[in-house]
Amino acid sequence: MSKDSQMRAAINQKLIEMGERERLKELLRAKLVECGWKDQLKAHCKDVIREKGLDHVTVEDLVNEITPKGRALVPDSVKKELLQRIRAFLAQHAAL
Amino acid sequence: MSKDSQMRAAINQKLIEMGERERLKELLRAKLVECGWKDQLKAHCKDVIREKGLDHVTVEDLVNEITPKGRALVPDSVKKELLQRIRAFLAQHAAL
Amino acid sequence: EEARRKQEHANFLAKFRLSLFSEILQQVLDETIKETATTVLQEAVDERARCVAKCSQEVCTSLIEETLKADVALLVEEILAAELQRARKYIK
Repeated sequence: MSKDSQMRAAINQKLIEMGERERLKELLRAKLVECGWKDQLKAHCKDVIREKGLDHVTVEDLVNEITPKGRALVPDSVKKELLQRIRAFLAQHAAL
Repeated sequence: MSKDSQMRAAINQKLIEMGERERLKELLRAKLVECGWKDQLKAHCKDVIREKGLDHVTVEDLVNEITPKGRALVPDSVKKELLQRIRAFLAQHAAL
Repeated sequence: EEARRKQEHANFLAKFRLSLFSEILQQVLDETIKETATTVLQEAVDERARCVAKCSQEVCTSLIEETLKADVALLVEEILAAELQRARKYIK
């Protein structure tokens, strides 16, 4: 195992053990609700259902249809905050 | 047009198109005779005529007088059966 | 040597940070998008079922009302005519 992959495995384990991975996900989920992303996504889902007709759309269709927009709609500020949190954790727990 | 009125119009149109509305009315009439509704209402009508006097009643008066009773006398089982028939019809025919 | 090691570690952390960021972002987006699509679709199905049930009931009520209106009028006319005839016969 290379030194990098050893280190990666060690940090990943720490992220899980300390519950930080779940906390990061929770933070992102909360931010997505807070900034209105989830409401926009819901509205887009409703538009697609209206457009295609309820009988002609499956969950899978809907997921495929809304995913590109969903990704594009994530505000930069939310991404930035997540990245910041990751950086802070690594600075604290992945020192040389 | 609201969603509900659109839906009501669509159901009625389908029932009329397929001749089911007339069949349902016929079924209702048959059920009303069968359960004695017609006889009860006839008796009530005669009572009202006797009470008011033949010279003092018009068709309109009588209709106004006995309609509430006619409505109240329709058995719940008949209403239920009719609704069941409409639901079954919609399940079979309508892509609403 | 120390400086080289520090640089390597910094490079590793930068790469790791980005990959963790993309991983978490993608995972949360995928989960949330699927959950939202499922919920919205189910709500739409339930809403339609509710609407069909409500409107069927209303159509049923209006059908009964329409039939009663016609039948009651007919019944009244028949009875009134019969009673009038009976009265006339009696007078005669």
